Amino acid sequence: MDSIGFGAAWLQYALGGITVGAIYALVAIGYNIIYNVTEIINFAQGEFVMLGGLFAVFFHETCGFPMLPAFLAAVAAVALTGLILERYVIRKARHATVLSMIIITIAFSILLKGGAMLVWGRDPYRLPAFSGSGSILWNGVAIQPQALWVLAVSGTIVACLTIFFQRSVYGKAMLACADNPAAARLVGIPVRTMIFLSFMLSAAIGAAAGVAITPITLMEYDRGALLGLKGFGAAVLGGLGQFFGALVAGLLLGLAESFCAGYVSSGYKDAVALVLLLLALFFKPEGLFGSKEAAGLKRF
Amino acid sequence: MLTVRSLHTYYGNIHALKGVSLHVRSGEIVALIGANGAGKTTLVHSIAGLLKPQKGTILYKEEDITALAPEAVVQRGIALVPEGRQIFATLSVETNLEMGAFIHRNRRDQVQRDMGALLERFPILKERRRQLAGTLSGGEQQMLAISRALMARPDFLLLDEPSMGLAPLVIREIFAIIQRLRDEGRTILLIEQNARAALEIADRGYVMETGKVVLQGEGRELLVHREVQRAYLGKGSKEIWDA
Amino acid sequence: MVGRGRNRCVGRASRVLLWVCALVLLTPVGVLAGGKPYKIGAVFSVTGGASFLGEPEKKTAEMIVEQVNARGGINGHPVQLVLYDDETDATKCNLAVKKLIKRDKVPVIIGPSTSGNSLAVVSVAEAYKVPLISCAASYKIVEPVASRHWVFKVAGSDKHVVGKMYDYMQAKGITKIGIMTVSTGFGASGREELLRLAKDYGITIVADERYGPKDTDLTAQLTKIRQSGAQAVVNWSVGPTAVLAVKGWRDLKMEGIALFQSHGFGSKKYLELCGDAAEGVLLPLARVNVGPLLPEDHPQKKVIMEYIRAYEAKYQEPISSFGGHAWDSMHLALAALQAVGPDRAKIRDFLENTRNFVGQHGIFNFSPQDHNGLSKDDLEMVVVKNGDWALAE
Amino acid sequence: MVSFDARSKDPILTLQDVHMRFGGVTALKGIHYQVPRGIVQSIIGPNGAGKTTLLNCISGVLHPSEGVISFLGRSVESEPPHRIAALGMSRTFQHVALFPRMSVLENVMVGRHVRTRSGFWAVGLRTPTMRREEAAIGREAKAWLDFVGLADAAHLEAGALPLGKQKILEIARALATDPALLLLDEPAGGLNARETEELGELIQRIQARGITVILVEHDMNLVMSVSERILVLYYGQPLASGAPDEIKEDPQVIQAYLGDEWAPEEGKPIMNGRF
Amino acid sequence: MSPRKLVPIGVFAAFMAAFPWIVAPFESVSHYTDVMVFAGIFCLVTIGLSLLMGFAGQISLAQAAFFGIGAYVSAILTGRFGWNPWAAMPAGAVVCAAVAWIVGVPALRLKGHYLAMATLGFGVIVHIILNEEVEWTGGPSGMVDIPGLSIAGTPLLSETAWYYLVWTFVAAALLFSYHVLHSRVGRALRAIHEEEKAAEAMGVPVASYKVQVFVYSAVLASLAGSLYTHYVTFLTPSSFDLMWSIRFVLMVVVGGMQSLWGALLGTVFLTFVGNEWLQVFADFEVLVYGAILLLVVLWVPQGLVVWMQERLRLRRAADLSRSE
Repeated sequence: MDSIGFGAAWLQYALGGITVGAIYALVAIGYNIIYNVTEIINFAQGEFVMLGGLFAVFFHETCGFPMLPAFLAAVAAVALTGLILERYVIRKARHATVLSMIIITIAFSILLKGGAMLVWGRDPYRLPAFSGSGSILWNGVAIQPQALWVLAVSGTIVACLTIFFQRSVYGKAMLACADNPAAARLVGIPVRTMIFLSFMLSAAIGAAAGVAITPITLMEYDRGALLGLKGFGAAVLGGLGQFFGALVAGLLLGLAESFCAGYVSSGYKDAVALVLLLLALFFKPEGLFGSKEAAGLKRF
Repeated sequence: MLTVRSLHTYYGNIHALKGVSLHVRSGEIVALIGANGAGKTTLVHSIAGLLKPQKGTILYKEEDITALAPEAVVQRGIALVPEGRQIFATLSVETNLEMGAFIHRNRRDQVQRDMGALLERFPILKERRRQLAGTLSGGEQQMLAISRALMARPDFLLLDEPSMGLAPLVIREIFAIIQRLRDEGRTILLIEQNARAALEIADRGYVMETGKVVLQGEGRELLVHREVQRAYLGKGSKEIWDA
Repeated sequence: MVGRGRNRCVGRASRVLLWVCALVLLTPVGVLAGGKPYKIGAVFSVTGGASFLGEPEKKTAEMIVEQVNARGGINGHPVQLVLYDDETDATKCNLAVKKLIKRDKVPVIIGPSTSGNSLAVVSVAEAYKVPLISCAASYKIVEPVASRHWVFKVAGSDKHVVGKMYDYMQAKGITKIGIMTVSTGFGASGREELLRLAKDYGITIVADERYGPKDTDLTAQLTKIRQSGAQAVVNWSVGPTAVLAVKGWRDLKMEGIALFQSHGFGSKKYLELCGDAAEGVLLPLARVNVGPLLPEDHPQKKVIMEYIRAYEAKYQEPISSFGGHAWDSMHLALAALQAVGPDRAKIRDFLENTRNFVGQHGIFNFSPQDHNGLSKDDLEMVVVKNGDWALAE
Repeated sequence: MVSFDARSKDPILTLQDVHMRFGGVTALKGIHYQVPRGIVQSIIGPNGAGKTTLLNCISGVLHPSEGVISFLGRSVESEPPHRIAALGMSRTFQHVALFPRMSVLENVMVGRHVRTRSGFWAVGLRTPTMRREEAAIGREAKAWLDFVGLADAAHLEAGALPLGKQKILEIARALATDPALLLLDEPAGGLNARETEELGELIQRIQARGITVILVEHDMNLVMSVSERILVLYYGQPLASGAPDEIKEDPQVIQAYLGDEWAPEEGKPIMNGRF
Repeated sequence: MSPRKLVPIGVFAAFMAAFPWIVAPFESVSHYTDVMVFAGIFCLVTIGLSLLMGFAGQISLAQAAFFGIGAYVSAILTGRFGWNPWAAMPAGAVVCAAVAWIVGVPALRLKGHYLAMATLGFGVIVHIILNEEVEWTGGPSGMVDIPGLSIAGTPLLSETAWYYLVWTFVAAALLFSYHVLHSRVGRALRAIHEEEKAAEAMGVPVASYKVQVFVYSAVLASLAGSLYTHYVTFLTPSSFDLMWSIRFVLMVVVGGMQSLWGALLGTVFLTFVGNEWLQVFADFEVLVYGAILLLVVLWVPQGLVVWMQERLRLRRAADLSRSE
């Protein structure tokens, strides 16, 4: 019998939780970008992740691209989907209520899912790991190199987005659109273009997440909904619109699930994450990192 | 400099402007007064491109800018300081100014220079340049809103209710700034509830009522006009306040 | 202005109406040509969560109908397959079966694909007295037989699969196992049998883990099992999680703990997806999956090889064991129709008395006490070797 | 701190040391005040002086950070708005807050809500009591529409009315709750001179029915013509209080509320950070 | 109700009453009675949801959970404890009401996306519990052999009998809801939707009303669940998952939120679209379904019923102006 200590198991759960959590965080960030610029929650975000994975499979396995070009091509293809969503759907419904927006994006996600089913069928697909297959066993803890890739991709994206939104003129302009669209137009910011870009950007990030996780989790046409749900949870828990909050909340959800599966009950792990989420909502409705100050300012 | 000819604009399904005509000459302050809902804000929004007029034309420096998007209007040198200030409350003071210069985003040096100059000019903003704009006081916010508009290097400023919600002493300073801006060569169209203050610094004034211009004249002239006094300066306000 | 506006509205309204009418009229898609065709009703989960079952089942059933009609039908009657997709939804399945019974008046129904959906229509088959040959595994579909007069099933019960597995463990001296099951009807039913039969075989279950069908990470469950001191781990799932279990098992370097999969892993696609990781995975499989490995004189060899050849030629993809269920149910229905004609009661009696019917999943021996007709002897213990199935010794 | 001895024998509303802070900003800095029953009390002051905040505190929309507000002898500073409404206080809003897609009549009928009882079961099952109540609601709502002169518009959508009529409708809706105290937040905002005059008459008719009115308003003509007492707020504090004639001549009020002159003097520093 | 409104309602009621006899002779649609039984069951859910969303303005993505709780309470009480189904049904409703109250009090303080997330989270938790509490619910394998309903000792077997039973429930729920809407309570709910702060200032206890209507919608969903249980006599948690909650919302929105008839029509329409009319598209069905939804929400955002009412009004107005 293996003598694997308590500590190793703990680490293993933590590692699993962080990997899954990083994925949730990436999905949550996708929600946040669009929310930041438009205050729309795009329920098709999960489908972007699914499409990212499947497009990468298409470019890598079917077209024979090497991994990096396949990655980029998949991201571009999904960004194009985001563009279509904004240009031909969202823009048509600019004055819709929160509820109709939710339903419009749900309907679009049904379309994407249906389309993916027709194109790729119902089987799961795999993608080789970015570097080296198999895993490293370290003190009884198995580390998948791909998990490190997922973390790296998440970290890079969060860092890039933070820099983008804090340093670049365009990033700040996007925030300005979210803060006060009318004033943004007045200072000459093309608000529509910014919205358009936000959809492409968030689709691209979703796609990047999809490509990064496919080597670990496989990908099939109906994977999007659950990822979208968990990502939405992370986005709300972190405070809508907060990138850092999304990262922390995503990791928290992932860890909560993993530890619950490890120490409490694997069947109830999703429920535990959701109960946490509900408690957070009931007692801190603006999310863990949604600042009350900013929320207060937003209303004026 | 700016000529508006029989402009008709709908706000939702309300016919808010019913054939408004006015003109502003280069280098003057023109005050636009009238009750709430008279269509003043609709008019400046139409000029700034936020609303699309149904009929009529807006000429700026001989160019038709009637159907232009707000971005394009700013590019041509018209900046609006909107009612209620509308600063980017969740962004810092500096970022607010930077956004004001969005159309000059490729001229970083110029933007930096302008921002430096403005911050020198408004020391209070310099002191708070890293604060979130929403945490500024009302007067500071108004200052920021005007500065932000100036970052676009406009020749023509539209000011919508700059004194709203401000204490009398602050109002006084804001109006001083407005005069200063005119003295520097900018043209200003000023909307004010505070008709008295506006007319006192204005070269000319227009009075609007239910979507139409009903009266126009020189600032001082309107100030003593009986109808204007009755409707906007308050009937017998003389008796009440100037006692 | 007003007039034109109105006309446009009316135009739009009437177009919508036309569409609605068209949809209503399109509903009955019955084939009315030819002699009097024998109808066979089918409900499979062609889309939705269990589409990996329904799709090969649909393809198989359609292929068989083509084959039979190409041979001139049965008793001079062409065979007509009336197939509905239940989208893996119990409500839709219930509706579809009633539609087959009431509108299409089929004498016999094959399907549904999943245990849940089958259970959702058992009462319908009983109420309307229509023979139903389910393609799903749960023993509840045909037990208690007293209230399952009209219901049969062709998929081996989980107790047979577990029995075969435990037999093998017993032979190998494995007494402590960890189990991990997916929280769907498939996994739940497997878990029930794993727990129920363990003590009969002297096996202790030291870890009992569950996970969702869309879970992306099973390392937590596997780690827990690794800690529990189990000698073997049994994973019971279908779909991506079956592959993730194998990958996780390999990543955690758990080769010292044998990995048993359920028969749900019985698809070549899973082997492809697992790559090298699946080497050494053990699972009980129906013979349809291992046709080429069977000795020439095995009674099932011929039907299995014919099926494999025809299917692979037609669809350019490997068969799956699920398609085999459709083959078995379809051929049972055909045999009944050939023998007694389209009479619901007679078909039922025929099915109940069918003996030694050689199918893809075994040799069926139905009886009034057994509406499944299979036993654990119809399974083979298989090990993954060089990316293919091999019989385990 | 200025504190006014405005005590009367029968105050309908008493404010004691009311403070309101938002984060770091103090909007109300210790207000002591009493409003006698039956009068029209105006509150004036520059924008940002805290008039609307005070109104929100009185009507329960906000709860003061400190202090006691008693209405008809009950302290209400921590009661939710709907309870305060039930006690007999009603209000209108600075920015019209009607139910725009409901009819004019229905808007007023909502006002009767607080004076009626039928619960979910009763209305669902249409009990006889509920039917009687509904009939009464309709009658009373129509009566109030008659009172304010909107009876002709009863079946129009409220959102389709012109602004002036919307303001009047808000008053009718507030009256339908049978208030003892009516709070009007800038009712003349956006009205033209004629409408403002009519509004003044309406306020007087409301007062004649024995309803106390608190009026927050910028239109001095209206304020001076209908008020019995005026409170001037300045930076969250009372600056002056008294009859219109006293207020008109109060030099402090003139100084704070209008300012004495507007033209800046040459050479005087203007960017001195006093914002 | 004015007589002018009563005529179309009378025609509609007569049509509904005759429906099984109208479709029976036509073989290709004879099973529509069965589809209508399910449509009716779903209508019970969506009528409550329409009150909650369309009138009180609160989003709920948890209706499938209440539908499920009603169904399982009925199933467990009758299947395990041998209760009479008619007694189990109100018991399920009481349980549902209690759960809705407990969840509703904190959840309904939230707004917009946060409320959507909270109700969604609750719905998913209920689904997980149904899946995991194998001893009580049978877990994912489901519960079998749940007793059917009988009236006065006669078991209810035929679809036609069920049709009348279910649609009687629907009619009662419609009438009850209609009465609620045209009363002080209904006006208060609409007022909350339109302008919450004004409603509160008019003395409407906003929080309490939101919870009341939430509980009401949960009770209707619970009754629907009980009927579903005894009709299908088999339960599996997958019939009560998030997708179903979303479907219920879609039914209400497609029909038109601002009208009870919208909930009715939307539900019947989508039940037929989902189960019948799109079968011909086979694999493309999902795509067509999504496209229909998208088109309806984009081009008829107010929903089919309200859209038709507006068309009719415009047409009448046009006719009037022409005749003048």
